Amino acid sequence: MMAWKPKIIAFTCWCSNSGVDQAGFEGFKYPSNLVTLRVPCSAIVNPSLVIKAFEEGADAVLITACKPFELRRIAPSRITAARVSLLRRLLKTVGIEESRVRILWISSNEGEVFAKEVSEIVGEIEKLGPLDLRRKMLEQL
Amino acid sequence: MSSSEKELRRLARRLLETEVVQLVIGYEESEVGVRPCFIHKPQEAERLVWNPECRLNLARYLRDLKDSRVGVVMKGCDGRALVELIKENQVDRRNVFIIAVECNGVYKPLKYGSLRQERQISEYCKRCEVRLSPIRDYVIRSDGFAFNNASDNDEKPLNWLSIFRKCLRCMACIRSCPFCYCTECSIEGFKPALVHKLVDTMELFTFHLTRALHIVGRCVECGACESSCPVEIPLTRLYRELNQWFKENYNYIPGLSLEQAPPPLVFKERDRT
Amino acid sequence: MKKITVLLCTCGSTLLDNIDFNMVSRELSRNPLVKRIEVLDGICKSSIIKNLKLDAAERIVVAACSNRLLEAVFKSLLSFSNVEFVNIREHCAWACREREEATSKAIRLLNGGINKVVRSNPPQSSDCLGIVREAMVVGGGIAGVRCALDIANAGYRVYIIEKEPSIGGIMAQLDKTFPTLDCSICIEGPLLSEAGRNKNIVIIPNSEVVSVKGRVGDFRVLVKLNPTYVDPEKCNGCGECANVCPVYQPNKYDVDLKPVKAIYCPFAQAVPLKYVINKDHCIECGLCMSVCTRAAINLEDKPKMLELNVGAIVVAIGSDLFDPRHKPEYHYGEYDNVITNMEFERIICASGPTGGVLLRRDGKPAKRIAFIQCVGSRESAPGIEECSYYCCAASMKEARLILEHDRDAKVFIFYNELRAFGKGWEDLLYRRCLEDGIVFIRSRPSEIRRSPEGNLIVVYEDTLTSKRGELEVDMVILALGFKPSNRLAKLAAVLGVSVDSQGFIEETNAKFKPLETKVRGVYVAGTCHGPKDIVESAVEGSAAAALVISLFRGGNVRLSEIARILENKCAGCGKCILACQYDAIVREGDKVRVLESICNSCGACISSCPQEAISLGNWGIEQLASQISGMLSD
Amino acid sequence: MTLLSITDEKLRIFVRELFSKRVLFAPVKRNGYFEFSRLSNPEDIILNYTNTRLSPKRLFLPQRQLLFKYYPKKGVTQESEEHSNAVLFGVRPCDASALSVLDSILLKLPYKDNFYENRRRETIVISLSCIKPMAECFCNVFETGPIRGTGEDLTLTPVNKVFIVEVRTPRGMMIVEDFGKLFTEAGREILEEYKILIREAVNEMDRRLRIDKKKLIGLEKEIGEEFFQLNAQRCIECSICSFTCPVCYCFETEDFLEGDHYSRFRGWDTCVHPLFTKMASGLDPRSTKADRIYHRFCHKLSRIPLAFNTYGCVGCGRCVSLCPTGIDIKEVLEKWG
Repeated sequence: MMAWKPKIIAFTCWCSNSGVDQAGFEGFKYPSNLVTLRVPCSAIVNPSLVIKAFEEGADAVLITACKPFELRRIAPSRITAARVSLLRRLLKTVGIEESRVRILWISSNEGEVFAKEVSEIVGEIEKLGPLDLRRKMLEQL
Repeated sequence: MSSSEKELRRLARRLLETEVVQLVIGYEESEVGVRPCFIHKPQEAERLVWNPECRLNLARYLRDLKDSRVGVVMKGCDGRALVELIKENQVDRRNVFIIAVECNGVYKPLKYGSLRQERQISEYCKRCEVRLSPIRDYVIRSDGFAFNNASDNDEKPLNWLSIFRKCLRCMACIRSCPFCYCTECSIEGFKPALVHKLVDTMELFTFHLTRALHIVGRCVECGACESSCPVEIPLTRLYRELNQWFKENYNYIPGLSLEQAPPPLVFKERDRT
Repeated sequence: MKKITVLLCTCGSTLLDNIDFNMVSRELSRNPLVKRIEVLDGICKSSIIKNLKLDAAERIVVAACSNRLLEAVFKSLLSFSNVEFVNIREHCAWACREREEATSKAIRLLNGGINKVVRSNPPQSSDCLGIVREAMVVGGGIAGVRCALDIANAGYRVYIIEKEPSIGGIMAQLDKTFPTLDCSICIEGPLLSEAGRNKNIVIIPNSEVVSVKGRVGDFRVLVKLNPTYVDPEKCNGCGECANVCPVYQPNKYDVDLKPVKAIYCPFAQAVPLKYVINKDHCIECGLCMSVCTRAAINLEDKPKMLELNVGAIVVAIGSDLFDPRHKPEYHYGEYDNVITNMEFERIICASGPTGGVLLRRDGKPAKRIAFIQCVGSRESAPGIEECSYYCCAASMKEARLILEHDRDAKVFIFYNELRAFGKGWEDLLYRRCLEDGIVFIRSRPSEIRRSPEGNLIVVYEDTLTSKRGELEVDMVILALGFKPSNRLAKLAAVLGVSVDSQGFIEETNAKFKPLETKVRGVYVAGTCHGPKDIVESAVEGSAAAALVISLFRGGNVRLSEIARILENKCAGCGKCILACQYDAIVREGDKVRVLESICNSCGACISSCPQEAISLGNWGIEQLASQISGMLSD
Repeated sequence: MTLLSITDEKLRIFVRELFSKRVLFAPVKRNGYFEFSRLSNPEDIILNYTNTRLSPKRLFLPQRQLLFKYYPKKGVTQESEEHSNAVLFGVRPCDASALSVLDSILLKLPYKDNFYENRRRETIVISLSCIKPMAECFCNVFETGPIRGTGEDLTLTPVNKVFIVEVRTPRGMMIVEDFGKLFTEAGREILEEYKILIREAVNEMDRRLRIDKKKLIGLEKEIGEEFFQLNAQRCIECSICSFTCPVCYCFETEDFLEGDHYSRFRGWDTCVHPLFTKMASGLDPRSTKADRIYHRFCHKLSRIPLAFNTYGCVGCGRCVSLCPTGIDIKEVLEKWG
């Protein structure tokens, strides 16, 4: 039997998507169980989509975004940060480990940072084990 | 008949006679228990009652009656819901005459086939601290009933995921909620993006969590969803958790004042990590 | 039935080692929606795409390198069909250690792409909006005039909205310009008349912008024309009226130093060269009417409104100078011989009130003159924090002008830091000042006192030697900083653009979008953008013109990626208004409206709407949820 | 037909025997409510229950059911569900009658519902009489209780520590013969008590509500009646009434692409949902809440009787009790019956 590997979805905003490009371009390797989904800005990520990803079988969801504390005035990723915080609280309430939702501040030149952080995150999720939502849902009361 | 009930009927009658309002929404007694009623004629005001069975949040009906002047019987939570609805541009304050009745909590509904037959105050009422609507045009003090409001704090953590599985997705929580006024509910399955029309167990997870996210920061924990639910999912407890998060981060409690604008959901310095 | 074509690129066979393309094709062909799978060797070769014979209505998934590279290759396809790019090179082949890993990751990425493209909506032709190819420049100073001329010379009509009777701005009032000390109006005058002559330029003097509606490419601007009581169509600038006018009034152009008649022309080189009446001083005697052969004068003139329809707006209304009355220690307005540098420019000017001789108010010539720098700049209230940009150079220029007029004069400059950074400033200004014996004292004087003889005593502490001193001079000239005017705040509000902490108009990005404002189609130039000198203002004017021209040349404005409200769905709850960081959503009735010129397409609104009543291209829940389920399917 | 009896202890043995031979669905207690559940332990069974909150209809018409799969290359495949012999034990007469109502509708040719039929054929229904009916019930109106319903194979009535067993169908007879030694012929004393019990229960029900149900056919003409407008004001369009109703059978189908094939599923839907009758053109023949409420009552009480010669309501009272806004079908019965 094949060893279990976590499935992770990463929503990457336009800028951090270039960061992910750079990681590949410079040959930084990271675990393959993370797939990237490009969005124009992290603020477009509806929290429901993160929930949907868990429902569809993701073991963790990662959002990479521009650093809101770096931009001068306007940064929609400030919204993302707040939403992730809310989502984590919601997941904790319903009994899912909050560390399954992550936010990573990645600039478009931080390919190496991305590869390193992702490897770490995958390791942590592997330690947590599968989310196995279906089993938890069907569990008797 | 309690004196508050008497006062309520007198007031409703006067409001309709003097044409201050065209309609009074309140509660009436029926064979199947207390239910909402719509009074158009002064002489019908005698039907109105006020007791701990007056459960459903009447603010829910106001958004459908945008253009008429309506008198409405409101508990503390109903009034709070109305405050948020006014802020969200759904109800015109000038069109509503708020008959604020002091509320000491409502009973849990006794539902079909329930094993428990003694009356019990609802869980969410035990946690409630607002007994009188924050906005009001007339106040009726309660006299008849009062009960021990000591809350039992030993709330065990729930196994939410298996609780969600019980859900029939009948939409009663959504339809009874004052804040679910979307013209097209995104989790109704009519346009299946998040959940499909046919109920799938896994999608119940998305259904309930999405709903929770949609009403966080607005939910006034009136319990309309919970008491309507045919399978008694304690939804108010879930929403309360999120409201708690909202309060911790933005110091905002929904429905307490018309002046305080709802805060935008944005980054705080300490969310850096 | 939606059928999908999948194009897999082996990147010149280099990816064959990383990804098992046979396996990928086999997996994808199981999907009944996939009609055609092509494994290609380098999709970026234009011949390959041509030979594919793709149908315009087809849905295409391209699996190759980064979308940043691919979008350029697929430019022609992007416009009419549904294309989804999947990055199997940087995100997959190059990032995975094992071939099997990369293969299964590629399949997952592709399944996501296929699922998304199934749900995508092709771009609509209605997403393109036309542009009115006419521009409006608010403000006729050097920045505005330069900008208007550049746009007009590219062949587009430009309206200059000027609040004064003539264009020209501050530069028209200056005597000489630094660092070359050439005559200011002699350079600007021809430019102004060129603007007046240009058939593409419409100068609308004595006017102001009242309201702006619309979006990039189609602004509706309401302009108020203030009455001048002289019909500009009829006036030929003969000046007979001013000759007979019995009333004198101070002239704003001469900083109120030299009187003109109540019916006047602000200066000789004014454009347009038309007379106007200042109703504050006019006694309505009617003498002017009686001499005007063209019956141009109408004392009953009323304000008029004018509506303009333009595609782009350049804000170049300039700034005010700091009011030195806010610094009581310098006693401006109280001591006659404390004057501003603008007053100095008029006094030293040959056409000025004293004919170019530097005289004190009491008629004595000024021999010992002190300049005080940074008045109203580089400090917090009452001035602004920014450097005035120009006043070091201006005061050195003025010091040299004094010496040119009078070799015996003695000039002192009280400075904080001497900033001679511009082209030729070091050589033509600073070094020559030192050679001419101008004394530089590093100090911000604390007070000006008056001696019994009527001279001025500057009290200061030299911050190089830490010695206190008092200097007796005949005249003190205050080098004023810029301060954003109230008009600027009002105009910014009308346009919907934002202002920075100092009150100047804020640019979108200080580095690479320095002249674009929050509102698309509204640009900024000149000192209303921040303190600067003539050169810099002219540069910004030209640069803003280039932006306008490229907007006009670029064809239509594409709005396909802008948030749109679905009006039959919107319940008006206002959650999107709270979420929008750009203030691009406003309430309108019981619904909301997106200000298309302001929207930045971030999508914060669509994810805050509880019922998907806002759409943004193909980034809706429907598409993304579908993509997610594709990515996670086994 | 002779009545049999079975003692309490022997009934327990009967249940255990059934459990060992068949899939047994029976009422159990869970979180303060009763529900029908596939037993994993025969001792969990509760025989003195009131009624389950959710009707047993879900065992025959699941909330989501696969109809067929379509492979673009192979064509349609209908995977027949495996149904082992099942017993629905202890269902109340009203819910058992609901099954016979569904039989008349769903098994009527030419539009027979195979999925329902398969499940129904494989399931033996043993009912348990209501000797203490709940306050919301009105089964007497449709003669679906309280002692015997119309859809069961065996009816058990508790009388004094024994159960009177009435065999209702040949299939019921088969069961009794299989377990012959557990059943004895009912004694005369017990039968007397049984008769009294029946009379009392029926009288008790008749005191509550007694109408002439033939007149309900007239509901067909009452569209637009003010009564429905008044109730519509109150209605919040949840679908608790239809989802908990043992008779409501309306459904919706939806197709899914699953890997290399499409699957068509069927699941519950309800006429009180505002989008139920909305068509793609935007036209909605039942566009107001009053239309929909009227339709639900009229369908149950007038149209089903006209078309299928049975009533679409069995008087279990679930909709009456669970409705959050107190809409009461009994008011309709009183007004038009």
